Amino acid sequence: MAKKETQKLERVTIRFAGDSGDGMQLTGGQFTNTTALAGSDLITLPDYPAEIRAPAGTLFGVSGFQIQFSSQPVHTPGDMPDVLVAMNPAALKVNLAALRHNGIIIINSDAFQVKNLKLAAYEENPLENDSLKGYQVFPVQITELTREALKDSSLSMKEKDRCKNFFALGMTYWMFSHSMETTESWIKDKFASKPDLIDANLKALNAGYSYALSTEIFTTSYEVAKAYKEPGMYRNITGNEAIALGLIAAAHKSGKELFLGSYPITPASDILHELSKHRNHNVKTFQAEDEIAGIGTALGAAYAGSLAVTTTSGPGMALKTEFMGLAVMTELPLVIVNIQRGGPSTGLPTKTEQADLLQAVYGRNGEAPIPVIAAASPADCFMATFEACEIAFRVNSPVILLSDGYIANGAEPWKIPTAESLPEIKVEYATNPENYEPYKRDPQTLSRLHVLPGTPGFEHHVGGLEKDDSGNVSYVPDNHDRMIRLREAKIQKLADVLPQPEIFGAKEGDLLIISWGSTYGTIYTALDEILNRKTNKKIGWIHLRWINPLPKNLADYVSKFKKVLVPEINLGQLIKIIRSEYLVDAKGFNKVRGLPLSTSDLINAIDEELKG
Amino acid sequence: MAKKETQKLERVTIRFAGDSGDGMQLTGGQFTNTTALAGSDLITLPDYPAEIRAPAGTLFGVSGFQIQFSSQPVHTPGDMPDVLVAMNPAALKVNLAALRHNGIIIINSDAFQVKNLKLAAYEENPLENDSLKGYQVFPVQITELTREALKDSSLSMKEKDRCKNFFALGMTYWMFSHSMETTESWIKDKFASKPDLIDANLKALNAGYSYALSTEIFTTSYEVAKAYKEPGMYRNITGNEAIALGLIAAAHKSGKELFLGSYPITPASDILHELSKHRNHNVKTFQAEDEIAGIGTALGAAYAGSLAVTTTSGPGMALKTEFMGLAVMTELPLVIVNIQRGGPSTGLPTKTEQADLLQAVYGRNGEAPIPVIAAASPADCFMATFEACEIAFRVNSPVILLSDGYIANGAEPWKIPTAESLPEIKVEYATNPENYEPYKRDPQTLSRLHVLPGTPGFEHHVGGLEKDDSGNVSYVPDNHDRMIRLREAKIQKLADVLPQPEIFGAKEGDLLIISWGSTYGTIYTALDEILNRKTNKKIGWIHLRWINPLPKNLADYVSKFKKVLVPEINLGQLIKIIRSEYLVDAKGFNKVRGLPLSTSDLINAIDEELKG
Amino acid sequence: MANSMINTEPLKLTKDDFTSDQEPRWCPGCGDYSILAQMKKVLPELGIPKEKFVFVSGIGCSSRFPYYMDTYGFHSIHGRAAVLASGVKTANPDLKVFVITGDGDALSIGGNHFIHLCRRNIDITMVLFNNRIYGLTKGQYSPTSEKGKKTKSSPWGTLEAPFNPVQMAMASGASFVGRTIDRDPKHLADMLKRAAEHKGTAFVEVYQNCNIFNDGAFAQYTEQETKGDHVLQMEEGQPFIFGKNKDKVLNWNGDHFEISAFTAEKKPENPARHNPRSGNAAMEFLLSSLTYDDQFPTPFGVFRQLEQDTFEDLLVRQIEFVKQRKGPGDLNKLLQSGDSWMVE
Amino acid sequence: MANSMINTEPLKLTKDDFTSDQEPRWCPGCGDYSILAQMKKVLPELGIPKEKFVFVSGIGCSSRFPYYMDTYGFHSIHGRAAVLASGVKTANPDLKVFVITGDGDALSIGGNHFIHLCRRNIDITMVLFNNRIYGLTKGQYSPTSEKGKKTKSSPWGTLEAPFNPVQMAMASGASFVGRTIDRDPKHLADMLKRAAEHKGTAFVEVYQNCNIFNDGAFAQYTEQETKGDHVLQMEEGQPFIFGKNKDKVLNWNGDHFEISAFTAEKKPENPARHNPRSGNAAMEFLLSSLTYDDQFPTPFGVFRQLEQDTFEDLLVRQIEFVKQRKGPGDLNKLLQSGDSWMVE
Ligand SMILES: Cc1ncc(C[n+]2csc(CCOP(=O)(O)OP(=O)(O)O)c2C)c(N)n1
Ligand SMILES: Cc1ncc(C[n+]2csc(CCOP(=O)(O)OP(=O)(O)O)c2C)c(N)n1
Ligand code: SF4
Ligand code: SF4
Ligand SMILES: [Mg+2]
Ligand SMILES: [Mg+2]
Repeated sequence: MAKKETQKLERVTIRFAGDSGDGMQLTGGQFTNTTALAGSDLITLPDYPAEIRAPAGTLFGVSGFQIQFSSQPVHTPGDMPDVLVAMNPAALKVNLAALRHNGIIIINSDAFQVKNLKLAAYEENPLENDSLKGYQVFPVQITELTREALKDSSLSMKEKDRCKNFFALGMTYWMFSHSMETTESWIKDKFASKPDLIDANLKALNAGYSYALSTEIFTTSYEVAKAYKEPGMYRNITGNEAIALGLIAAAHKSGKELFLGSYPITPASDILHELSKHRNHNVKTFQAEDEIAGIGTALGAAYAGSLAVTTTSGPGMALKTEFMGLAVMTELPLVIVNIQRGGPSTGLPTKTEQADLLQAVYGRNGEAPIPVIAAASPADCFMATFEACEIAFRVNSPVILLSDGYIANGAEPWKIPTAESLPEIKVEYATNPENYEPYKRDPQTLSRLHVLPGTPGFEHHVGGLEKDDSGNVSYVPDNHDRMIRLREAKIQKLADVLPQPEIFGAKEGDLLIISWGSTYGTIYTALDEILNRKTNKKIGWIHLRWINPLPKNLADYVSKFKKVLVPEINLGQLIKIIRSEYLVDAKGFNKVRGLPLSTSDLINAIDEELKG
Repeated sequence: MAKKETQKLERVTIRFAGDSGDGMQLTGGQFTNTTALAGSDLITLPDYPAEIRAPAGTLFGVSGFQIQFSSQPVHTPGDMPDVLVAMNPAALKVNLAALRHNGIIIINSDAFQVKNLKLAAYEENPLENDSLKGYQVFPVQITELTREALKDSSLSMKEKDRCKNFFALGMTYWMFSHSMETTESWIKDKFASKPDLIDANLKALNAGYSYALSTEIFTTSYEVAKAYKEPGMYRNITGNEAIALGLIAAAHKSGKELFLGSYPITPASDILHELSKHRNHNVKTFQAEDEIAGIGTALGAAYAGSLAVTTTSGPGMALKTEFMGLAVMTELPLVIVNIQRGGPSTGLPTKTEQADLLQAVYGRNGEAPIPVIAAASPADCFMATFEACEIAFRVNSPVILLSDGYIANGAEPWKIPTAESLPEIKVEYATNPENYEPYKRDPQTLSRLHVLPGTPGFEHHVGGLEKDDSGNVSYVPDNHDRMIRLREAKIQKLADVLPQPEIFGAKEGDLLIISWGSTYGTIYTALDEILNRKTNKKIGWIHLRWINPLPKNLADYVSKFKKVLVPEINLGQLIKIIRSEYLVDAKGFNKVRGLPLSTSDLINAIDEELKG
Repeated sequence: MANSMINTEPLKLTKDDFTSDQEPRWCPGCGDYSILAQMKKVLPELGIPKEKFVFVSGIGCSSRFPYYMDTYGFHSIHGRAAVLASGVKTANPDLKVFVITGDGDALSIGGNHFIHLCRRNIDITMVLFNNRIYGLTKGQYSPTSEKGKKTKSSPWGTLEAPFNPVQMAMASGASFVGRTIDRDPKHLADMLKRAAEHKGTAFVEVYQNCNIFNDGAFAQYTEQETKGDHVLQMEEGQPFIFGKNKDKVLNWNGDHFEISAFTAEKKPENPARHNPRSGNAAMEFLLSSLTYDDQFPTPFGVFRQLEQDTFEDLLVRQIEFVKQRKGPGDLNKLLQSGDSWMVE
Repeated sequence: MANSMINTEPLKLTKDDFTSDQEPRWCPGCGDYSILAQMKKVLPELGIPKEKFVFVSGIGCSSRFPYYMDTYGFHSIHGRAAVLASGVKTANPDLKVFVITGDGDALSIGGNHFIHLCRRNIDITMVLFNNRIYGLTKGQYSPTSEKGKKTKSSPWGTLEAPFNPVQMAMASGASFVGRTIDRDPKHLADMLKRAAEHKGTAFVEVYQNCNIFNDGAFAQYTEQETKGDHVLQMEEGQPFIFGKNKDKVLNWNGDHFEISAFTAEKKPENPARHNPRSGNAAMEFLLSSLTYDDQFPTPFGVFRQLEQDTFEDLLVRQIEFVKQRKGPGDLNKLLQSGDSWMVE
């Protein structure tokens, strides 16, 4: 066995790429779990095509999974991978540009035959010319070696070939000094009823590991130390899982049944999938005929007393807007979750974007104010969801929760709260049937007092026509003006009770960055790097959680900086609100590429601002 | 016969009010036509309940029709009527507050019996106490006098009673020195097949006229001189009629068939009704199953080569937003008409409001820019519509036209253009099938080059997924960013060719008023009054026609005034755009009462601004 | 209805208990008044406490109905009552939920929700006020308007064939389907009651006269001269007898319908008999196809009445099943599920 | 189809003329490939110039179809293909318009447009790729999934009864209704052709295997052992013979279906014969109700084929009629209509 060295690294980004059929998402998921259990901090970014199983070998059929892990805090999946695992020529072609200079490429050289090269539009085999100069290339006959390892298996050749991702995974486990235990027990669990498959996959995994260990071509393995984490129980979680758990948690803490009315749509469907498993938590999922029925059944359930939720993505959000107006008018608690994706229209359904913000804030007929909250990271989706539920009940109002494709599918370690540590959610109904007026308001919150159908003595009507306090339809001009202002004031008043965002960095000075949603990680990383440079510029950063209402302290901060920069994955949406509200000549940093912002681009943009 | 005097007036506002069943809309319409033919300038405001025929005598069943006419230009239906015709106690109760001090009230005293008084929640008969002090009250036994006049008619009593609105109308014709001719020939035409009704209605009309002429109680009649109007052919027109005509005119001038996909909704349905009459103009109206199908069929027709239109109001607009995204993405010409009404949700369906502006500009998922134009008055709807069609074809884009309940149902004299005087609308398609690329753009307009299905050699695909120039689906990050920016630039570039709005009044100075849509008349009137006072303040006014894109000259004007005021019938929507765009501390004047702004309120608000 | 709704103490509710303080705002003479009156009469007979009733409606003249009932009421948006009601009933199966809708509300904009409600068999009573016109928006044609009808939006006549709501409900799976008419209050009350008592999606089409925009649309079923020949009252277990003097019978010969005389002297030997509980799709659809067909009388009564599991019962059962399988939901266990690790 | 579409010069189109430069992106083995292949085979036989074909689709795996046809194509949004197509065809009746849709696209989100398209009888050929699953969104149940099915969104089994698309199409008035299957290319081609040749709304349900998320859903109709007993090929004018050895016949006894032996020796005397052109609602619905019923074979072929006026023809005729009545539209006359006056 060749003598090998082990090198310590602080931070690694690795991307697995192959055909949709190559199991790259699974491979990435296993690598992630193992890495998390090894104690690194991490963030992941799956990136898969809109097609289910695009034809093998094609460029559009490439499926990727990227993970950054580190002994230091990690806030993005990494701009440029250090390591690329490419299972075929198309995967190499699509991903090479992203790889950092001198990065490592592990290649399944068996896949580089004429047909695949042609499908990937390679004129020559890149393994045979110098197009990969500047990278550390490790061509491995993964297919052959896997077949060899499984020569005694009774599986068909096709089935054997499906194990090659575990061979590749095994190699990377050696390369990053990972234990195979987690994946081994996962394999045993997953294929419990198919011993053949257990055997084959375990063999492939081990073969990959051993191969890397023994072959001469790999001379170095790497080790990333444990990251410091607050003590506690952790798990890896995607944004969508965190939303599902946040909803169930809020149902428990409010003593309510959870009702989800939803219609499947990428990238929101996983919330429906997750919730539908948990019937034993009294979760009622209702797969509606469309998005309108999704929100409509949820609003009915809200009226009847559930913690009511509807989940969707952009195009579905568009369909829900009429019902949102009714939710505003009837003042019922309802959580509307929009996992944003590339738009407009069908757009780029599997990609990420932040371009539904103005729709969330303004996209309804009439004056129909709705609180809007945005989650910042996969794990943050849990508390953002919980908070959205709290506020919906607090003021009897629909609440929009924005997430996006990136944090929905991306994962990171999450410190699991105990049920007991979560606050109770108070839900109040009118209790005095005497002179009950459904639109009379709590002077504190301006919330109207709801009563659940089924309660004797409170029979009353709600509806979409303008009403007076008693719930009777009213066409009186001044009543309408008053009601419109009350509904708006109710939402704005929330700013009194919502937690104020903290400012990071300088509290006054040269540049204030204002942001929201999933750009959190990129901005954190960019600022970290800039501040590490020991710049003499004073930079502050406020990441908004609630966008409607805006936090009370924002005006003050805005006035204390010379410049304001608003980075967004859209053409400039939050910035419109900021400019209008604070009359500040904020500048935008906008890239709408279906991807998270790149840290280095952002650093450049900040530097540019600081210069000017 | 008592000796009577005739007094000249410059300006009169009269309101007819009665039960929904009393024919007040018809009465008002007749008065309007006669007034118009007499040469006055005028504007009308119908105001009817959401109920079809609310029970007789109730407060919510009151239907009203107001008209202001004058020898001077008229821009609003008048804040405070000078004359109220009240057919029953409920009509009096509902409308009294609006009447100007010392105004005239003509009352059908026969209707003031116990039952009706009770329905109108009068404790005492207002004719019998001094609650009407401060007004000139003319109680007339209209019911009895009508019956008397028709005693020889073979009609049933119920039918006879239905003629009493013509009696009332006859009285007002005498009072304002109007000829009965127009109404007489209308009656003959309308009831052509029912001679009984012709006879009865003519008799009632004449009886009313003679009664007023001969009775002692009316001592004064009034005369309003002809208004100066540019020479030409005129007719009275409501906003909705003007839109229908504008669409047909645009179809003629573009050489296209007109296709309307629409679902009925107040206050937009009349456009559908009007267009469906004109099949001989090759108008294809398609009453769709819902608003989604309304815009969807229209988009299909646009694709196939029609002048395609969809019409609706707020809640229907909400339902169309997903399809608007597809129209943006496929870049097809489509005119979307929103006759705004009181919101949110069902709101106040028969009332007016301007609260759908932000929805029009921002209310879609993803970055989906659409040009937005707003009509300023009933007659202006014609050219605003024509322009919307022109622009839709010019850049192959959906265009949103905003009107509202007030100008949709209100009427004013309209100088009829000749067909020849209207500009041709150019519609271009790609003509070279070689290397045709559906998303290749005209460098001038940035418009893509469409080709109609059925054209040999140009077979291609369009759709909602992001495309590259060739029309193939593209997930390439930079292509998406580029396409998003191109679509936005195409719309913003329109500002180069759209006519710039003129500034009224001062070109720099103390206060700039910026407004849009149906507030035009109120603002005109208010400014007229303020400027007549010979204030030394310098006030300028820009009324926006296109709100997206904003006109190029606005920035410059904004910078030249100390203050900016934005009056709107919402909680402040245009103002958000103005503040964000020009970073100016504009103030809003906002009343959301389901009614046009009141001139006097606006004058106060302007005075307030000028003071501060 | 759910067991918990049946109160063993006789409830002493009367129609006045169901009369709200809102004065109806329909046109004088509108058929809606009759439906309101019969509904108020029927509800006290159901033995359900007043607070459990929820009336959900869309938008239209008919959809104002909930305001006039002193029960819980939700006047929603156009076409969407079925989905709101589905949410209400699924969230709380203990409520007795009605949907009040119009022909435009249910079959035009709300068509999709209508068929999906029927398919799911949620225990909701849906009453369709079919006046074959859009009332509230002042007289456009609806999806049930006869072909060729001239209305505000079809001044030259419509071009579309109408829907047959009863047939749509059956094709989409409603477990109770009936038809009645505003002007026959006894029959109307009977239908409303039977529909309300049915467990599962119960659909009742009520022919309703809009005397303002479509007056007389159903005159042949209400006027003394024509009624006899045009109305076929279907009675369970009975032959299809009709005619002014009950002297005609409709019979199915295995291929098509025939009308023959039915007198004391001359009775057909083995006449077809009505059986709405058979689940016999052929007969149901056949009978329903007699709508809009002037050669034959139009059937009124119950077309179909089948016992089938309701969606919400199945859901509750599934929840119980999963609880038995996995134990009742424990939040801490859930939060900690999946691969987790301890940092110390 | 419109006369103008029939070219008297024989067109020499082949399937290659309809093959676009886009490589299909369906999963290997997907049933969609077969439908694509047969469509390309059928189109050249229709005698319609290539540029007149327009394929409109919604969203779903199936809805990618237009990209793979070298014709005009519009890949629209989920559930709305029917309305876009209605607009296209109404605006230009000279085009030959297809709607390509999935079971979710047509019957879930698009249910309302589907039934209204059928009701209007617009001359559109609608092909429903029914794989009883949501393919593109990775495996949730659809409105045609069998009750109890476990999918990503129903891990404990669905609670809803499925729609029968054929029955929905018939109840809502489609003038041509047929069913076929991906794995029987000859039958598939025949159905596509007959549907395309029909004038009026033609609906074809194609059972389509999704080998990724619902593999084998229609295996009983394709596998050698089961096919014979489960497939009933309806042939116009023929009795309903089926069985591996064509040895069984389905008969309708006036009340219900019966299966009896059918051999050279033993033939039923007067067997029911298939007549899709009779407009006999009973038979159509009866046959369609055999879907999802394991006691009986499932019918394939044409359920209904009726000649009826199309919406767009009636509209064009109405336009001509009004032109005759009022004269062709004169813009000046129109602008000046109503009471007008001259100011000099
Ligand atoms: C989204 C939306 N579209 C359209 C309307 C306008 N609208 C209100 S009621 C109605 C139709 C009413 O007809 P129907 O359902 O038959 O009820 P009816 O008034 O005849 O009882 C329409 C089109 C609306 N309120 N909302
Ligand atoms: C408005 C909207 N809602 C939801 C979706 C997500 N979506 C895309 S395709 C689809 C269902 C696909 O199923 P089906 O119509 O049966 O087609 P298949 O993929 O099975 O061919 C869904 C829910 C969407 N694109 N747009
Ligand atoms: S318009 Fe017709 S349906 Fe509506 S209330 Fe009046 S009569 Fe009844
Ligand atoms: S997911 Fe199913 S339907 Fe979609 S392409 Fe793959 S096999 Fe075909
Ligand atoms: Mg109706
Ligand atoms: Mg499907």
